[in-house]
Amino acid sequence: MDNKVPQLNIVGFLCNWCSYAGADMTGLGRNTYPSNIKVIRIPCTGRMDPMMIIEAFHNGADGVLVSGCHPGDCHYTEGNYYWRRRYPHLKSLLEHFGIDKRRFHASWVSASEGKKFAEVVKKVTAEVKDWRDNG
Amino acid sequence: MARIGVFVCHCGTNIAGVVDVTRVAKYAGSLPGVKVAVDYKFMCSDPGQNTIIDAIKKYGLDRLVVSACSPRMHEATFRRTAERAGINPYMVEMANIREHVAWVHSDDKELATQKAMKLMEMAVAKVRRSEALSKMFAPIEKRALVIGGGIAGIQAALDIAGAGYKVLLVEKEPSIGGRMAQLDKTFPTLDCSACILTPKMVAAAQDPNITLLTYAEVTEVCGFVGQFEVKIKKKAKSVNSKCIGCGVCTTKCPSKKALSEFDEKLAPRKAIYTPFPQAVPNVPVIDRTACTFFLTGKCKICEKVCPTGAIDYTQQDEFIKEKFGAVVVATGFDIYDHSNYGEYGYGEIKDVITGLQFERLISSTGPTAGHVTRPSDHREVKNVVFIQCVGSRDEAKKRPYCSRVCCMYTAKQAMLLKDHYPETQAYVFYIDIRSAGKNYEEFVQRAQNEYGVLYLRGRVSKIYERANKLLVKGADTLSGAQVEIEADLVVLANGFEPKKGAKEFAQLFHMSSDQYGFYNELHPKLAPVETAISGVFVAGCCQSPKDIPDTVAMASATAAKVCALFAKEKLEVEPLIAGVNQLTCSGCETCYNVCPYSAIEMKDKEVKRGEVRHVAEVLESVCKGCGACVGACYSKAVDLKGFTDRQVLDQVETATAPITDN
Amino acid sequence: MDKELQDLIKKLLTEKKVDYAIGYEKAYDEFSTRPAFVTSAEDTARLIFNKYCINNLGLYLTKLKKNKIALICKGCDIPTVRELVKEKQFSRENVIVIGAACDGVLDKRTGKQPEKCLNCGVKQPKGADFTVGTAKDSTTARNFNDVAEFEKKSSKEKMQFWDRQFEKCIRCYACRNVCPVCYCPDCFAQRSMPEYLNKNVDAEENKMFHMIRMQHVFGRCTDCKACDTACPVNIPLTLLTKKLAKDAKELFNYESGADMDARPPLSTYDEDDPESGIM
Amino acid sequence: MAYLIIKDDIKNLLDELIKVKAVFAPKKDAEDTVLFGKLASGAEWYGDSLLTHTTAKDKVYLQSETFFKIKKDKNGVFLEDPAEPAETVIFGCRPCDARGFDIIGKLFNWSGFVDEYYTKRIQKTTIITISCEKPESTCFCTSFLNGSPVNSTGSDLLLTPLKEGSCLAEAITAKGEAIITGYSRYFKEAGAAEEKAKIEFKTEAEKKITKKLDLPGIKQKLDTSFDSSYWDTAHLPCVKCGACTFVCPTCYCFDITEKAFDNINSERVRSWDTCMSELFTRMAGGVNPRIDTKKRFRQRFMHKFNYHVDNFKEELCTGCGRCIKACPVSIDIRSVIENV
Repeated sequence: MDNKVPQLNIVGFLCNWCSYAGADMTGLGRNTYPSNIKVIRIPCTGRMDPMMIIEAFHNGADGVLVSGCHPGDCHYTEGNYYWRRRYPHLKSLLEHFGIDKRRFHASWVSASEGKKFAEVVKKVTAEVKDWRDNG
Repeated sequence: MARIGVFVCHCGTNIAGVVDVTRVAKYAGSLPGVKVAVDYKFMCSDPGQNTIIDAIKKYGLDRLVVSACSPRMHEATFRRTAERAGINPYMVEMANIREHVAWVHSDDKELATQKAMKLMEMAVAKVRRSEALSKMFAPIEKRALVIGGGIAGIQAALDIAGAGYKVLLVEKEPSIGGRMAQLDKTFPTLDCSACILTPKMVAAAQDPNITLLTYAEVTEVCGFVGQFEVKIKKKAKSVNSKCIGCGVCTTKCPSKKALSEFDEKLAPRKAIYTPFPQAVPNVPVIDRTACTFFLTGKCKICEKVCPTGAIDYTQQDEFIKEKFGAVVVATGFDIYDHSNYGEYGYGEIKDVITGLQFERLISSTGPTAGHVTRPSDHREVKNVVFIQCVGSRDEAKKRPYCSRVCCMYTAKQAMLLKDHYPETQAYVFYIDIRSAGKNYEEFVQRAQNEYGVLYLRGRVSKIYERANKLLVKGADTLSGAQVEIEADLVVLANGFEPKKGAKEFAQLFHMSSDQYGFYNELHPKLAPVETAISGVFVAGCCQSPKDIPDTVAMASATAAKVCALFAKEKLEVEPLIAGVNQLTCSGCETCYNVCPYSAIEMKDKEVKRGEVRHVAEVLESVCKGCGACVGACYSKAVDLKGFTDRQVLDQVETATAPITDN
Repeated sequence: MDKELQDLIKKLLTEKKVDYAIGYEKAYDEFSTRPAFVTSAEDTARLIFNKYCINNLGLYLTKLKKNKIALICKGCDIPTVRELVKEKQFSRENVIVIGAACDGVLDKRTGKQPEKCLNCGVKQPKGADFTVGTAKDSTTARNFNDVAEFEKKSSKEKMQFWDRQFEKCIRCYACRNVCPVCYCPDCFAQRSMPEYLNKNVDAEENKMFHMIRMQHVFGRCTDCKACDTACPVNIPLTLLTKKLAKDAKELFNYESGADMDARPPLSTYDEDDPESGIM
Repeated sequence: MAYLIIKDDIKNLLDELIKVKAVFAPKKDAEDTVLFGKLASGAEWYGDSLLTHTTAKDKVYLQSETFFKIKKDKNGVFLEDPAEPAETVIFGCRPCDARGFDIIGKLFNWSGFVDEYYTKRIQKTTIITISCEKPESTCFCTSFLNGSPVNSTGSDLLLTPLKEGSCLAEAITAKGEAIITGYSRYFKEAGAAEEKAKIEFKTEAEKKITKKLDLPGIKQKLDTSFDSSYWDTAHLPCVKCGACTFVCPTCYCFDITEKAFDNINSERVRSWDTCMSELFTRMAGGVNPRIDTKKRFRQRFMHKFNYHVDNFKEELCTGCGRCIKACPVSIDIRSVIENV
């Protein structure tokens, strides 16, 4: 997709050990992706308090992405397993409140998956754009 | 009121080539609390850091934002800079405008600049809420665990032990030695592998600081740098410590069903066996899946012949749990299994063998005592075809990487063949010759020029079995001709792949591995032996394919890292840990339930005068700062230093607000 | 039935088995009741139980933590007790659960039976220490049809629906304060460092309060409807609490307050949990 | 001078008022909640309920009122006043609600201090009240001095429904007068018969209110019962939510906070607060004189029927009974103070 999607605000929460490093790897590999995502570094997806995501939407974020280590690879052993439970629950609850499914995403990106990170961001941006453009 | 300094790095043209850094700095200067904002060519350089230090003094700054590369790269650098200028090191935030902006948004400089401004602004928002944190220290168990008894593990163990620290060397097989013990000669010197390895094996066994644990596996790991707690399974050898290694049991054992792992299944081995004559320790083990007694309940010949009564059929697997301060992972590699190469006969043609099998065939300690004969009919060979890049540089087989040693070992094997049998002819099918290394290219040239090895640039399309011969069809792309060679033996240069179970093993330590299963180093250039897990180091081919000198160098490097760690009195640990506000804690035990480190304790405590409540408390020395408790606490009583709710919320708020750039 | 109840409580108080008995008494007219706190045997005469006893008295357990309590519970209130014991808010030994057989209650605002009473499997209370009276359970099982129906709406329609509801909300926090599992000593909604929620009352801020509250009680809310009936402006909070119950069941096969041994869904995990569309 | 307006004309009058003013009147929604909402047409007015779920208080004394907007940048701090309030009509509130405006109006203009936000709004607001035909079991307005289903205190125009399908319209203030003169085609002069009918209406309606409190007696009791053990048990059922105070026509307590939108823009906002909340009296540093739930519970009754009487010679209550209905645990303000 086109990397230029103006006026679309996506907040990305990336775990320090895998996904943040993976996003660094995207840079090292010079893979491009849309610039709408603003990354907030967190230690682990286990730190991800659903409140922060609700706050992000409340503050006007169009989309939110949370990305962590693949299951089994968590630097802290279990954090991403807890996140893997919070995510479907939160997604379902947000949708119930009218926050469209296309606006909230999660992914596993390891420290070596620079290309995957770019793909994930492209997909998330496209989904959020689809929501905004087509309702 | 915060006094923030913002420092925007050009990183040469890395950032400045895409991002309008002066605009970022100008915007930074307009933000509340920012007292100074400057841009500079290389912030991490000495003059760059001095710019920061000067600004701290001149403007009385108490917190910094450095807009530059990834915090994973230079956060530590700028924290030290802050410390040198008298600021608490945790009052530093980085805005990653290189990896996360310049390098990925080079297609639109305006959007990239806007994003850089935003990320900088978010870092300013975060640092505004930063709190001074003091360093914490943890004890170090000055004992190293080396996993894998190949040349990498042996070298690492010897070096660490040499510095005076205790080492436990764990090996899965009954003997240490690893892959190198299987090799005949080594390139480019053609010296005997065993001759240079065996003394090291013996040295390891005799070093008072090294404890060998063979036939053992690591099954569980918890803890962290300085304090790893490792559970190790000592597999039942069925032979106890009375064994003197006389070898009578092995000689008398009637079972011949099992195939020798050491000889790459080219020969049978006994059910009670030592993998090879020079094994260290020289103590046999009983393979219970092959032993007649264990299979039928009858036999016990070994017990009868043992002069010291060392045979113990009742031995059980035993688990031990020990503490270590650091771990060297040197678990080695497997060679690529060519059974899914249709053109090479799916691994079903007996006389198409692997490079490692060839090593055993030509080794004087091998099953044929060094006579290169065909596995199928034991005939001597005349024409031998070597095929390179089997399971290497092959996108279709999902092995696109180069295994780095196959070009060299093929040349070596072709030369050895010629040395042993001057009348033979060796052909080598290759893609490219990769012979970077001291005396490597000369070595390959010798193979071609002095030994008359015929190098054909191209791939083999098919191997047929015909009239006791192997018909090798391939292309010589240099001459453009199709070639057909009638060979007696085909030797494949199988590439390296991660040890079977490598990924599962990585999960024990929560190390990350790449898509193939090779373990990831912390940084490909600047931290090649460290892993993302502090205190865990990698050496040898478990990290990527490499030759013996590189492996040994890497092993010694891990030893240096371990020694540097152990040389410290105490370990400095990040104070980025959780803390409970007991006034707001509801005592529901959710945090206690989710903590992966059992770092939360529940207590009945007087939180207010006269009010005793059941509340949580963080054990500071145990907490690793993952924040699982913070994510789960609905009373909002737990917070994580360095990633507080206030900081994250302000980052979120800033991320979603428009840029007010004018 | 009132007599039986009064006698039982009289006995418990006289024998000093409990410090407090929490039940119901008549409120301002014959259609209303309110919680009654009885400490002496002589005082038990005011205790009643009828179809207007809509409050979930489990709420008071966290407020009288140090006492021994006899608590009058409808069948649908008992999961609350279990949940609070599970969350270490009250020790089970300190509460005597008196189950009151119930034929369904009436919402004082509408005069009708709430939906939960129509498909009630615990009219005859289950898991009480003592039970008073008898009642026949509904023949129809509890279902999530109304939530499923709402889920069919588009996200835009859902948002419009809730925007209209939270436009009404006056943030009196009655929903939170009657919620038995909203026992936090200092609710996020009233914090100032950081300020999770602004004190400013507007539809957006109100909505966020409810979203976060719903998230916080997920896997803990027993869908007792206390918040729904407490709302002074009739916001259908049941649509939310029932959604939580539905998700807990469908995503994690969990029912709050049902099984003392099951770990709350967000405080545990399974290595084989589904990926739920995580990229 | 009294007038008559035909009930059917009320909708027409509303339609005309909407054209020039913001008109708020009871509206019923899908959940059967009746609240004062801004009318788009006279037909939206729902006149069949006695009391709306919340009062019209929030149309004058906003639940969240922006005092000013703040912009802070390198050049300094800049304040911006909020928009001027619009001309407003509150239509269809009850005498008890209207009397609430009178009570809190005195507070917001107490001993020389003028709260400009409240004052500006009330000056631009015309309150049209409808007398209560069918008081409910929770009503107790007649306990108060002047309290009655036809009381006009706080109203600008009082409508009293009479039997013949018309309402008696009495202008109480010049603002009320202006409605009658401005829309005179809907009003015709009333005669003595109608005046008499209103008295009958009053007698009938007041008869329905059975609960009458001895307020002077209660005040006396409260004076000496601050430390009474009564409060130890009386507060137990109370869950300390703010429903009672937020639906009350006279509760006026507030909190002033700043709402930050980003690093540059913020607003100073006054929002209703409630004495039931622990936060209400929490001070910087965490000290809280009313940390006990008992003290908070006591405060509400003491304030309404004791302290306020000391200061203003009237109770901070109009007897609308909304707090009784809104209370999730059905606490009855009347019995609480009677039983002290």
